[in-house]
Amino acid sequence: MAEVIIRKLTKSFGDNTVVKSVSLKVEDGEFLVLLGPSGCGKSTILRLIAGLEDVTSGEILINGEIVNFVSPVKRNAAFVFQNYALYPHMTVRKNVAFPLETARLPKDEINKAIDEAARILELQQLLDRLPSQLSGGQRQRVALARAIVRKPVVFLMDEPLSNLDAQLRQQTRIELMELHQRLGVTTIYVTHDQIEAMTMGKRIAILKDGELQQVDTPSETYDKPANTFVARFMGAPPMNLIQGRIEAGVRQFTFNGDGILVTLNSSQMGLTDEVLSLQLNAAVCLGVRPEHVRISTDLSVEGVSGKVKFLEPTGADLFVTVSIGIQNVVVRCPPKTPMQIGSTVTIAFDMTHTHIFGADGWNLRRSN
Amino acid sequence: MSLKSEHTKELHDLALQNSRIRRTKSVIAYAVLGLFVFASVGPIIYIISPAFRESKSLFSYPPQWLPNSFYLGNFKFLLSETNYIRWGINTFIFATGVTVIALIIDTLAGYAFARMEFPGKKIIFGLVLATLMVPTAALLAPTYLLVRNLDDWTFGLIGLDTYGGLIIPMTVSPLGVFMMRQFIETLPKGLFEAARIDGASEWRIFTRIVLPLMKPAVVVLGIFVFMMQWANFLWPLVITTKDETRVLTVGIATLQGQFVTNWGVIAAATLMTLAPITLVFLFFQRWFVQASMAGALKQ
Amino acid sequence: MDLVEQNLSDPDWQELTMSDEEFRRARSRYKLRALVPVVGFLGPFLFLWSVFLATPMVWSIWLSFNTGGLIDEAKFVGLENWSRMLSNDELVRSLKNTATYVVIAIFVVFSLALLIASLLNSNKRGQNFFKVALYFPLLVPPIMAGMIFFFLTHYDMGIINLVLQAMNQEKLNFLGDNPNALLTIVSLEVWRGLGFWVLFFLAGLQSIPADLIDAAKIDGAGSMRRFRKISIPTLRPLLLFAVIIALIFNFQLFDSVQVLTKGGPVLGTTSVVWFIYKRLFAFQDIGLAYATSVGLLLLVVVLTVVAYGFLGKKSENSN
Amino acid sequence: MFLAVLGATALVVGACGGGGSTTPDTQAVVADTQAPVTEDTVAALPFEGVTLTFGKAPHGEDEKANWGEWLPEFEAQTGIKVELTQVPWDQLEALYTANFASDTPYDVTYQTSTHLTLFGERGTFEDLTARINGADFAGDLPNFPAGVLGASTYNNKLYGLPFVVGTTAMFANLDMLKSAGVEVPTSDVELVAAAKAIIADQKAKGNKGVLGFYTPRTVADYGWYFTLQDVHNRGGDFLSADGKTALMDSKEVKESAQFAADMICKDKVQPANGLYNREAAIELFKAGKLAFIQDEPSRVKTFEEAVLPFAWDIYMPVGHNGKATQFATTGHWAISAKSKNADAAWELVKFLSSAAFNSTYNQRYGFVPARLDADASGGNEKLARNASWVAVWDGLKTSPKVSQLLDEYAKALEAATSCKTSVDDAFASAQKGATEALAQG
Repeated sequence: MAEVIIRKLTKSFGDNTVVKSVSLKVEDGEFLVLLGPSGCGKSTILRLIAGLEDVTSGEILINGEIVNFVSPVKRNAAFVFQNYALYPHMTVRKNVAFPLETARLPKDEINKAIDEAARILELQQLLDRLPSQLSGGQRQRVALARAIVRKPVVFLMDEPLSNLDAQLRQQTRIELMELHQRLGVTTIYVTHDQIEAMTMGKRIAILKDGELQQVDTPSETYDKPANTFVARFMGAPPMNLIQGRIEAGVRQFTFNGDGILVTLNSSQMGLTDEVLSLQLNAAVCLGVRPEHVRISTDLSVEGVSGKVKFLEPTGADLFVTVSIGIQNVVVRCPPKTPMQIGSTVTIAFDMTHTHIFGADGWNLRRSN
Repeated sequence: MSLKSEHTKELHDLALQNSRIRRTKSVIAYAVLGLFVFASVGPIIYIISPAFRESKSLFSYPPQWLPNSFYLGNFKFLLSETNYIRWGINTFIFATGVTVIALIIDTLAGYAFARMEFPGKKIIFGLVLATLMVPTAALLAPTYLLVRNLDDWTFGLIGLDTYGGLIIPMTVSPLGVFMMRQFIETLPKGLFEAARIDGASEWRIFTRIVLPLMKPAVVVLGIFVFMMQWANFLWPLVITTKDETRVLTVGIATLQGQFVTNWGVIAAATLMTLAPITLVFLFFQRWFVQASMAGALKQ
Repeated sequence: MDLVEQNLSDPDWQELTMSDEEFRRARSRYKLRALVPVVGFLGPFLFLWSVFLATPMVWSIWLSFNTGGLIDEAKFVGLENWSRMLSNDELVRSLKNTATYVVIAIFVVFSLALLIASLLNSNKRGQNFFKVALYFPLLVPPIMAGMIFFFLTHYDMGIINLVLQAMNQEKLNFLGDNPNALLTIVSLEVWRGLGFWVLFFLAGLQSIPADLIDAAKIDGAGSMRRFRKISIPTLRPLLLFAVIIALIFNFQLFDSVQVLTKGGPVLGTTSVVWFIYKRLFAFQDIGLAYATSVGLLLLVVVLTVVAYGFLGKKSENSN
Repeated sequence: MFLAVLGATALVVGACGGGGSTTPDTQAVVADTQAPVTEDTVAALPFEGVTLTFGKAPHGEDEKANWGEWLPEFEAQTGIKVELTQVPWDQLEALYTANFASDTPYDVTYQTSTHLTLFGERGTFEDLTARINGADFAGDLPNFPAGVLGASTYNNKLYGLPFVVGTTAMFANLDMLKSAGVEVPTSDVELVAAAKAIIADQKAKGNKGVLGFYTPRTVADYGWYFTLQDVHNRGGDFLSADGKTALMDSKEVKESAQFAADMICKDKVQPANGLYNREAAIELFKAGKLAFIQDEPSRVKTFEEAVLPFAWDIYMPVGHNGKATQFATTGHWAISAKSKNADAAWELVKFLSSAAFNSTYNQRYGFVPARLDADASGGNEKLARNASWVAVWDGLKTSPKVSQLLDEYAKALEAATSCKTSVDDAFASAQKGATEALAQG
């Protein structure tokens, strides 16, 4: 079991820098998800930790030891590949045995380890098959077996579920988490799927263009996104982001976004007037999740009025897109809320869950 | 009801017509294929007759097709008056030696070019490929002198009239390295990384992962190299001086006198030379035919 | 620890412990260690290559600026050989012949090989027999293939002339007339090489995904059209490789010229390598021979690059 | 200039004749020299333990077997062990080039006049002038016609001791001549007339496809070897006497080529180039489908062994205006300059060029011995006649450029006899190529 720390990790391929000074600390036994759109450098970070790529600058520590220049096997990190990378000419048993044979363990020890791994992953019936004779889920379990059999201190998983169909993916997700609970091995898990991240991660590290955006628990990343990128990336549908300016009102600051005028209650928003005043007249975004917008067909209710543009029933919810001037705001309603396209409604924001993203895109809540 | 049966009949006719077209097509296809097989094998069959005739009656007038007697003199001559068997053994050792060594160094180098990172890789690979285009005849003399001078350096291992001298210079084939590299590049990158994570050294990755997977490509390259050396003439010619160290192609060439060619003997020698290689070929053809050349040669 | 804080401040754990200098040194040590297996894997080939291929080649480049140098001492003459090479009529003729040969041989071999490969691909019965039979001629060493062709092209006893005679047609002068002689040499090459390319293209055709063909069938494309619209574009990368290999090998046309025609009749079959061979050995004109040899190498390199640019680009477009 | 060439040629021919006249006395001398050598070997083998390497291209497929019988005699006499390497003709130059470039070339090699000086002038062969003038060769030297030695000498250096001289012979199918009622021709014009008459006669008798005359004119079949003597018969040469000027476009060269071309293109007494190579033509003659064939005298053996079903004989190839000379290459024994056993090599050369060995060798392969006291006929009347032609032998002189010049000549001859290129054009191009070759290096 080990703690993984990366410090100012940078990786360039020629002129192309794909990881930019990323620092991250993964606690011993933690399950951390690296999340980001494709090409954001999340897989590269994983490969850097594993030792499959060579670090341009920065440090990687496993269990307090700098492993930048240590061969992959000595880092004692297991890697689960997206396409499993099973050796096609070896049986399941041989595949699982390969790392142990490489380590020159005695035969009976190897057999014991294989048996145990097979038991954990329910592979007993499949040990003499070739990978080509297995289903996707089975291959995935073989890949896991090959990873755990070495008793590594860190699991590195690179989108291990992306080749499975939706149902199997959900099931395997649960199995993976059970496995983690059972073994308690520090795990870094790469995915581009935010649902996967939300459900699996103890913490999520969100990346964009090689830069770390936010490292937080799933609920924090959802409730308090660090910036507009995270705000839009987490949650479906994404957070409403309304562009506008902060103007000085009579007693309080107001947000003016092309017809959407919102009085900003800084204490409710967890901000101070000082912070807001710094952004006075700057182009900012007001962010609010669909579930934190109240909608009413009663036009006398205080708020901003707009027209219903789309209705998207998803079964559990009804998402209503309200257009106000050139801005659209998505609102989550209970499933059978009576709404008519084209009708005029009033919306109001729950200020305790409303965020202001400064001109640089970062959430003002985080700058204090 | 009647409408329906009419329709069925129509369909039936159409199917019949289709199958007739298909059959005609396949008859034509096999006829064409047969023609090409005839063109391929015919010339070799054509020299069976001269091999069993006395040279004197080869081009007699009017043309004589079948030998009037089953004349074995040409074969007897080859077996008793020449070192034919020895040439055959030498050819086999030569071609096998080159093949084995070439396969080893080509697969190793192919692996390095495909899966290893080192400074100057592109330049080195480019240079290696450029030497693929050098006319071999032009390098004959410089290579010969090199081998000659290597005699002292290698304690006679690589020198004139030695298997070392015959074999080693021919093992260098940029094409082989190119083919192996191409093949290894088609293998999923993850395999190599998984093996590295599993703690395998490059050598273990190579022997346990790469070699088993590239068996078809290795066989194809092996057959290719073997054929090339089996047919090689100029190099064994200059590097061997003694009759006992010669290979078949050279030995047979020395049978030709100035301006005089003993066609019967040449025909017999050609047949006898084809016999063992045909056996080797038939033995490996299952491999060869199964081996996915597309894999070996894929871009 | 406040997780938000991680990104905001620089807690102690984020401070690098290695100095730049230490990092650089450790990194270069690590990279150097990684080179050990490279040496092991590439070493044997690269060593033999530099001794037996690169060294003679560098030597031959040096000799192209000298006279003599093999049997006697080399004498530096600068660019004299190169200027002689450019003004040599026989070389011009050799180059023309070789180019003609290369174009015809590649065209004929590839067309026939593609035809046979697609026939075999759609007629699976007896496929192995045909493959073996077609591959057979490659087993015949060129020097013996030349002798076989002597039998075949004999004016009175050669099979083709006997057939022509039986059909009351005029017999052919295979090796004594132009362009017959060059075509005879092309046939020898086609005969020996066809099987190899059949197997090559067959493997390529078999690697075309079946659903692609099925889709075309459903769209109602005829077999000719399917071949043109699907097989050829899919085979294009393979074709590129084939053209380059064939270019390289065919430009080295030599064996059959030496066995069959000695460059005749009236320089009708003299090839560049035959030209080089004659200067090098029969005339001991070492400088001219090596200037030509290096020149040929450059030409083939250029052609390869051109072929790569041309076919390579097309294959990118088709994707 | 032209006169100078004529003069030089006359001189060489004269010298040849002079050499011929010394025949009778030399045989005795040879017998004398054999004795001391034998004594030496009895006392103590002088070269015990020495191994010589010996390279030679074969004149027949049985040659290797024959050497197995010939060499032990020499090995027993001298204690020298000889390792023979058979060099294929087609790749002889490549093999020799590589071999001579190394530090350990063959000690003794067989060299034709086309290669002797090509390699010799590059320092590969020992100059044998001193050796042949030494006491141990005093008895042999007079047997070598001065013309033959002269033709083998370049810049006063003799890189190889002449062994055989090449000649060509015209074989005639006497039955055909008789049937057509023509005499054996004695000049080129008569040859064409006789060939035409025979073709007409055979055609009239229902024998279609009979051909009049054949000799190689192509590069592949060494056409120059069979054509150059006609240039000499006309008093010309393709190279000036001093070896410095190409005469490819000279009147004699072109006239002789025109004659050769006319036989194929105009008179149609010879089949077009390429229809029959040499071997095929020999078979035609054997089958009684060819009236005259000009080839090497070694074919006497071939024809005698085949027992031809008609009367035939050999004649000197006919020349312009009835003039007849022999003009071809010479075969030599050469010693490598780098040989570590030059003295032993010289012993081998002496053995190989001895009258006894020369007789043995040529009774098998039918060449004309380069020494007059050797008997290559072995009682064969036809071969004896052939051997006598050495008196009018006017051989190809050796020169470092000779193979390149012959290549130019041969290409032009092939072009001219292709019936598609004019003689003038063909030889203008040859002259250009030859002049360039001579100017170079």
